[in-house]
Amino acid sequence: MNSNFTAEEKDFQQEVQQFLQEKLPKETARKTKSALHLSKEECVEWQKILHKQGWAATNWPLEHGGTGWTQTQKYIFANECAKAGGPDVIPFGLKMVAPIIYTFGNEEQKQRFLPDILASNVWWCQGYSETGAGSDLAGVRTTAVKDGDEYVVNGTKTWTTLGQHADWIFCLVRTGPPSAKNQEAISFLLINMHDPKIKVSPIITIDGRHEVNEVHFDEVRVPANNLIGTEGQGWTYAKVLLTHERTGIARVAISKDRLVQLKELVATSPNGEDKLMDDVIFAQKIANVEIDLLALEYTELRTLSAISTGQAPGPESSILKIVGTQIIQAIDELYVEAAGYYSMPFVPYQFYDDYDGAQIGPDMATNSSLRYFNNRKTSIYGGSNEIQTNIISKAVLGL
Amino acid sequence: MNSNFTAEEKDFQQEVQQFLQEKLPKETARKTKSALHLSKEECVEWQKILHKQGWAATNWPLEHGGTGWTQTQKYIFANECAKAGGPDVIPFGLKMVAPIIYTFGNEEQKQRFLPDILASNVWWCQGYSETGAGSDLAGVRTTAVKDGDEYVVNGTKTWTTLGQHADWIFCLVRTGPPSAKNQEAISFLLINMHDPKIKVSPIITIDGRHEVNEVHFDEVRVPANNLIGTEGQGWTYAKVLLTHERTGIARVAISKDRLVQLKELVATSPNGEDKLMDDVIFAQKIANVEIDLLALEYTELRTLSAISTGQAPGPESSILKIVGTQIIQAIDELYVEAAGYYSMPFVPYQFYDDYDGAQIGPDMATNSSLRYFNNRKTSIYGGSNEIQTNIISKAVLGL
Amino acid sequence: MDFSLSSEQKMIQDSVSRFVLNDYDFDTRRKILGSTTGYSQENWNVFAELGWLMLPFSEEDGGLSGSMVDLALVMEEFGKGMVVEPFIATTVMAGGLVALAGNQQQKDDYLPKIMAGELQMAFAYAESQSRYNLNNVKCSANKIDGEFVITGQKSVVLNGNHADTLIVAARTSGDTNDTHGISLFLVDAKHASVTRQGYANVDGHQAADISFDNTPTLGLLGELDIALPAINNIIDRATLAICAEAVGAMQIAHERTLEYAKTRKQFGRTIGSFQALQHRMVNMFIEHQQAKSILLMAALKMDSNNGSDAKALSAAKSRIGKAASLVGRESIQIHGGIGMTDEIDVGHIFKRLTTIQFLFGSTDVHTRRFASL
Amino acid sequence: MDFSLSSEQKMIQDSVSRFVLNDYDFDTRRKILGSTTGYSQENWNVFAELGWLMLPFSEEDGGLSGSMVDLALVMEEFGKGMVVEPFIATTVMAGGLVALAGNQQQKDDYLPKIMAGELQMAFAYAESQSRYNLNNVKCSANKIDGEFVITGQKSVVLNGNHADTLIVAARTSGDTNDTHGISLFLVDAKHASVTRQGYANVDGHQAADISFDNTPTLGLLGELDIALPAINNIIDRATLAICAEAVGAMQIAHERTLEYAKTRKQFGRTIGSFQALQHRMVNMFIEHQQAKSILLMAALKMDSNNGSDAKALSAAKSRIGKAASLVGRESIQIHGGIGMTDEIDVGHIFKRLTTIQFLFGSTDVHTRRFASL
Repeated sequence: MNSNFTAEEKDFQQEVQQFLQEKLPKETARKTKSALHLSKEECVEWQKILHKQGWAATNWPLEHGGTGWTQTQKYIFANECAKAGGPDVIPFGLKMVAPIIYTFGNEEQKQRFLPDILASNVWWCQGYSETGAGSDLAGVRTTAVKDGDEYVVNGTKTWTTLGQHADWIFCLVRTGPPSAKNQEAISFLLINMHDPKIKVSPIITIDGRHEVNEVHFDEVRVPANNLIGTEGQGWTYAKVLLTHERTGIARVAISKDRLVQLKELVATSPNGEDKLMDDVIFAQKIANVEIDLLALEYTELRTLSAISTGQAPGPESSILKIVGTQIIQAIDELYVEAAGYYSMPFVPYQFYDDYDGAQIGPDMATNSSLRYFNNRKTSIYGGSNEIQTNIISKAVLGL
Repeated sequence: MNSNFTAEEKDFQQEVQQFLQEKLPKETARKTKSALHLSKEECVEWQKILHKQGWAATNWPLEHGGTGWTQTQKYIFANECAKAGGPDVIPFGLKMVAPIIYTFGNEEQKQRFLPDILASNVWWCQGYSETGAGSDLAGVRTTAVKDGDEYVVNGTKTWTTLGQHADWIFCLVRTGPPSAKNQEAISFLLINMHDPKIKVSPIITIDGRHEVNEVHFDEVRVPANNLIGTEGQGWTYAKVLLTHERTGIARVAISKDRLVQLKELVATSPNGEDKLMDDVIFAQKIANVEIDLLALEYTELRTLSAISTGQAPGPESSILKIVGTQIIQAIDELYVEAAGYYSMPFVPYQFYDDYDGAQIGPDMATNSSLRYFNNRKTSIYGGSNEIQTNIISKAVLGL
Repeated sequence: MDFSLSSEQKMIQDSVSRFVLNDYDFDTRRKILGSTTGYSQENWNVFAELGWLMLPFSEEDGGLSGSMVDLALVMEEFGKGMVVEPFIATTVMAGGLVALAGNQQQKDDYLPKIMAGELQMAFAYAESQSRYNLNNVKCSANKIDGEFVITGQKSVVLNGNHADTLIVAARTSGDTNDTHGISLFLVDAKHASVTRQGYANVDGHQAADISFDNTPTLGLLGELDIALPAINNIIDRATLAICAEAVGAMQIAHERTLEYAKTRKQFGRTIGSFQALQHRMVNMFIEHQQAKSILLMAALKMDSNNGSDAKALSAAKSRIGKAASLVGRESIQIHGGIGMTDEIDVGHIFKRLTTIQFLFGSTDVHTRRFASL
Repeated sequence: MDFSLSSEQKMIQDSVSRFVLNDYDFDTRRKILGSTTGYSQENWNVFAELGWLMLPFSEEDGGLSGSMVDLALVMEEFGKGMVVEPFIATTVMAGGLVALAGNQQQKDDYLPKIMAGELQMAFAYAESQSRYNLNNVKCSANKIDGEFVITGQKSVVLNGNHADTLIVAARTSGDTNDTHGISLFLVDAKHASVTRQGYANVDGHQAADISFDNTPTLGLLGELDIALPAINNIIDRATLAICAEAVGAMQIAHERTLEYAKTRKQFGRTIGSFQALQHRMVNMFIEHQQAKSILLMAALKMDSNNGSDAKALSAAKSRIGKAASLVGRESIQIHGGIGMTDEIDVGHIFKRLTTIQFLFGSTDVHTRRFASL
C-alpha cells in the first residue's frame, strides 16, 4: 500500500502539464478558473484540442477511441486540468450518452453516433427530467408511440442543461401504456433537436443565467432505429450509468484548486487593519473544508482502487455525490464570506469582453454569490442528495 | 411591550435572593452547582424548607397550596435558584402526579395524597416506560386486572428514576383486553412501593451511576380506589401533562448559570502559556451556545407570556424540549473540552465526603465527562427529541 | 415583563401587513425591480402618507418616536414582501444620523423632507479595504481655503445611486484605523466631482460605488473627529432592521416550502409525507422561531437602553444569520429545481436571506463582537 | 498509487481480528476491567507471542519494521474490541521513544523486554497547566552532585500506575514555554520518591497522576535540551494509533446501531423503517467512511515521509474527532435508554470515542495545527 506515483506516472503527469501549458487557450483557462461561462465555441474548441491529443474520451474503452487510462492516470489528468483551468468536457455526449450507445446500442448506431461525439462535432443534451418526474425519474410522461418505422413523441422535458446549443437529445420516453409498470414502459430514444416541432424555451435561474431549458415535443416523428436496445429497457440502461456518473460528480480536483485559490485570495484580502487570513475563525473554517476534502479525495481513491481491481462502483459511490456537493457549496459560501460587501452587486456584465466601465469589487468578488446561487443545483441534480441518501440506506445499510 | 421588571417584581426578586441566602443549605448548593448527586435526605430537607416558605408547589393552583405566582415570578424564582445552587424539586410528586391528582382525581384521593406531596412526606416515582414501550408509550403491557375491590398488577416498568427511594409509584397500566385499542385500554394507577411483591432492581448507566431502575410487579394487589379517574382514560390524563412538562424541561436558568460558571472557569484555566479564554475558537463556541440560549430564553418567555394570557402551551412548546436539551448537551461538551486530559479519569469517589486522597484534576474537571455521559438522557427521556419533532411536524406544520 | 403589543403597535403592523399583502405581490415587485429606478416612488409616497417614514424620529423632530420594537414590527412585515424601497438607507441610516448628530438647522433642513418622502439619502461608510471595520476609513476630508473637501472611495452604498444627498464618513485626522478622527459630512450627490457607478444588488436593492474628488460638502454633521459612536449606533439600528426583515422573510420561505411539500408528489406521495423532510422542515421552523425570539430580545434590550445595546444586537445578528442560512438553503433544496428558477419567489427570498448574512457584519463577526463585549 | 494490502498486512489484520472476535468479547473485557490491574497480562503475553509488540520496531532493533499503515491496521482491529491493554503507552509511545532517541545500550536494555511483553512502560509528558502544549513543561531535572534529579508533577499518564519504568519529559533549561530545554529521562517508577495515584479512565484504560520529588533517573534518553522533536513525533504516532482505533470503534458502533434499528419496534414497526433515522444512520456511515479515508491518507503520508507528517496527522485527528463525536452521540440517541446502560457495549464505545477526541489534542487544536502548517 502506498500513495506515491511511479516513474511512469510522473512522466505522464509532466506530459499532461506540458500539453495544458501549450494547448489550453488562455482565455478559456481564465474563464474556467473564475467560473465564468464559456461560449459554445470555446467549449467545442477545447474538446477538439483534446480529441486531437487522443484525450477526449477518458472513460471510453480503447476500442472505441477511449484513452484506456488507469485510475491513477485519470486522477492525475483531473488534478492537472483543475490546476491549469482546463474545463470539464460537456458531459452529455462524451460521458453520458456515449457509454449507453457503445454498451447497449447496435453496430449501426455506434457507427452513426460515436465518431461525431468523440470529435465533438455534435452537441448533445439530456432529456430525463420532467415537471412531474424529478427525483422520481421513473414517472416520466413524455410518450413515444410507434407508428410504422417511426415513434411519435409528445411531452415536455425540463432542466435540460445547455439544450439551447444542442443538435441531439437523448430521452427517457414512455412507450408502454400508462397502465404498464414504470420499469417496463420506459425506453431510451435519441432525437434530432433540429426538428422544427421541437421547441426549446429558456429557464432563467436565480443567478440570472440561461443555462437550463424546457424542451417541448409536439408530434415529433423519430425514426425507430434511434431507439437504443429494446423497448421498455430504457430505465435499466439509464440506471447502469448512474453509479458511474457519481464518481466524477465529486469534483474533488476542482474543489482542491478552488481552495488553493481561496487561500491565496485571503492571504492578501484586506480586513480593516489585518489580512483576512489573520482571522482565526475564518482560517479554521477553511481548514475544516480542506480537511473534509482530503478525506473525500481518499474516499474517491479507495472507490477507484476498487474499480481498478475489477469491482463495480457500488452504491457507496453515492457518498462521493453527497459529500462532494456539500464541499462545493461550503467553498462557495467561503468565497461569498471572503467577498463581504462585494458579494452583493449583481454585475455579471462586467466580466464580458465588451464591458468598458470601471471594475466593481476586487477581482471576481461579485461573481462569488452568483456561483453560490448556481451551485445550489449540485445537491439537486444527478439524483438529489436525498435520493443518494436513500440509495445508501437501502442498498448499503439494508434499511 | 417591555422586558423590564416592575417594582413589585424587583421586590420579589430580592425576597427570593434573601431566602436562598438564608435557607439554602451550603452543602446542597455546592453539590447542585457541581452536578454532584444529592442524597435522598438532602433533597427532602430542601423541599421541606421550600414548603415551610410556601414555595414548594410553584405550578399548583392556590386552592391546593400552590404559590399562585405569575409567569414572571416563576421566571425570577428559577433564575435565582440556578444562580444560588438551589436544586430543582424532585418532579415526580410535586410536578407530575400532583397535577393529575388535583385535575382528575376524586376528593378522597386529593385529601389522601396531596398534603403529603406538598410537604414532601412521601417520595414518588414514575411508572410509564417499559422495555417494549419507550417512545411508544401507548404500547404498555403491564396489566392490571380487576379482582373484586382490587387490581392485580403484573409487569415490569423501566427507567424509573430514583425509584430506589420511592414510597409510591404512578403507573400507566393496561386494564382492557390485549385486543382493545391502546387509547381505551390504558388506566392510571397509584401503587404503594412498599408492597413486598414489588421488586426494584438497579440499572447502572455509563456514568457509573445508579439513578434509574427496573420495577417488577408480581401479582401486586392494589386497592381499586387508587385508580385515577375512569378506567381506560389513563392515556388521556398522561398526555395532558406532557405539554406542560415541556416548558420546565428547557432548563434555561440552569444552563445560563452553567455558562456563567464556564466563562469564569476558562478565564483562569491555563492553556500552556495562555488562558483558555484566549483561545478564539473556544470563545466563539461558548458564544454560539450562549446566543442560542438567549434565543431560547425568549422563546420560553414568549410561550409563558401566551400561557399567562390564557392560551394553553401548544405543541410549539416541544421546541423548548428539543433546543433546551441540545444546549444542555452542548454545554456539557464545552466543559469536557475545557477539562482536556482531566475529563478522562473516572474518580467520582473523590467527591464523596469520606475521600481523603489528593485531588485529581482541577476543581470539578473529572466530573465533566460523567455529566456529559449522563445528560445524553435528556434528549431521550420525557418524549425523545425525535418524538418532539414528530409532534411539531404533525400538530404545528400539518405534515 | 410584558410581551403583548400595544394597540398602536397592532395598528402599524396591520397597516404594513395589508400593504405587503395587497400591493406588493411577487409580480408587482418584479415590475418594480425592472423599472429604471429599481424602486417605486409611488410606494414611497404611500409610506410617507401612512406615516411609516416618521416612525424612527422623535416627536420633537416631528416623528412618531417609534421604538426599536416598532421598527422591528415594520421591517418584519417588509421582509414578508421583500420590499426594496430604500427605507433602511434613507430613513433608518441617513435620517437616523441627522436626528442623532445633526444641529437644529440640519434637522430642519432634512428631516421634514425625509418624512414627507421628498428626499432620498444614503450613508456612505464602507470602503474596499475596510470590510466590516467601521473605524477603518481612508476616504479623507481636508480643509482647502477653510472649507472641507472630500477625496476617496466608498463601496456598495445602499441607495447610493438614487440619493439626492449623501452622508459620508471621512477621515479628518489620524491614521486609517484610528477610532478618533472620523467625521460625517453632508454631500450633494449630484455634484460634478462625485462619480457614481450604480447597480442592483443580487437581492434587488439598489446600490452604488461612489468616488469623491475634492468634493465640497454641505456641512459637517455632528462634531469633528468623534463620529464613530454615532456610526456604530446607526449601523446597529440598521442591523436590527435587516434582522427583523430576515425573520419575516424566513416565515414566508418556510410557509412556501410547507405548501410545496404538501402538494408536490414524487414516488406517488407528497414529499411532505417523507419523514426525513418533515424533520428538516421542523428544523426550519425551530430556526425561524429562535430567530424571532432573539430579535425580540435585542429590540427590547435596545429600547431599555436608549436605542443602543451592541451586545444584544450582535447576538441577534449572529443567531439570525445562522437561521437565515439554514432556512434559505433548505427552502431551495426541498423545492428542488423549481426553487432555483427566477420565476417563483422562494429563490428571491433565498437571495435576500443571503445578503442579509453579509450586510453590516457577517455572522461570525457579530458572534465575536458579542463575545468581546 | 496502490491501495491493496500486502499478504503480510492481511495476515496481521486477520490475526488481530480473530483475537478480538474470539478472545475479547464484551464480557471478557468487562472482567478484565474489573480485575486489579485493569488489563490482562495473559493477553499481553499473547500479543508478545504473536509478534504484535514487535510491530513498530525496526529490524535492526529486533522488530518487524511495521509501517504506520501496519500500525493503523492493528489499532483499527483493537478498536473493534475496545482493547484496553497498554499497547499505545508501552509499545508505541515509550518503546517508540527508546527506539527513536535511545543509545544502543538503552535499546538493548529496554526494547527486547518490551517486545517480549516483560516490561511495562509509560510516557509522562502532560502537566496540569500544559493542556495540549507539548513545549509547556514545568517539571524540572536539575543536577545534584553531577546527577539529574526530577521534581514536578505529571497528569493522566497512560499506564502510569502499572509501568515499571517511566519516560519523563523534564525541563533542563529555559522557561516553562521554551521549545528548547526539554529532555527525556528514564525513571524507575517504583522509586520511593515517586508518588503515583492510579485510576481507571472513563474508557477503561489505566492511568495515573504522578509526582516526583528529587527523583534520581536511570539516565538521559537522547540529547540534552532538544527532546521536543522526538516528543512531537511520538505523540503524533500515538495519535495516529488512536485515530485508527476510533475508526474501528465507529464501525462497531454503527453496526450495533443498525442491528438495533432493524429489530427494535416502536409504533408497530422497526425504528429502522423511519426515514428520519435512516438518513441519520447514513450520515453515521458517511462519517465512518470519511474517517477511514483520512486515516489512510495520514498513514500513507507519514510512511512516505519517514514516519512523520504533522499536517496530515492533524487533518486525520481533526476529521476523525468530528466523526467520533457524531457517531458516538447518534449511536446512543438511536438506541435510546438502553444505549445509556452499562450492560451493553455501545455506551462503552461512546465513552472511548469521547476520550479519543480529547486525547493528544482536541479536534479544534488539530484543525488549527493543520491550518498553521
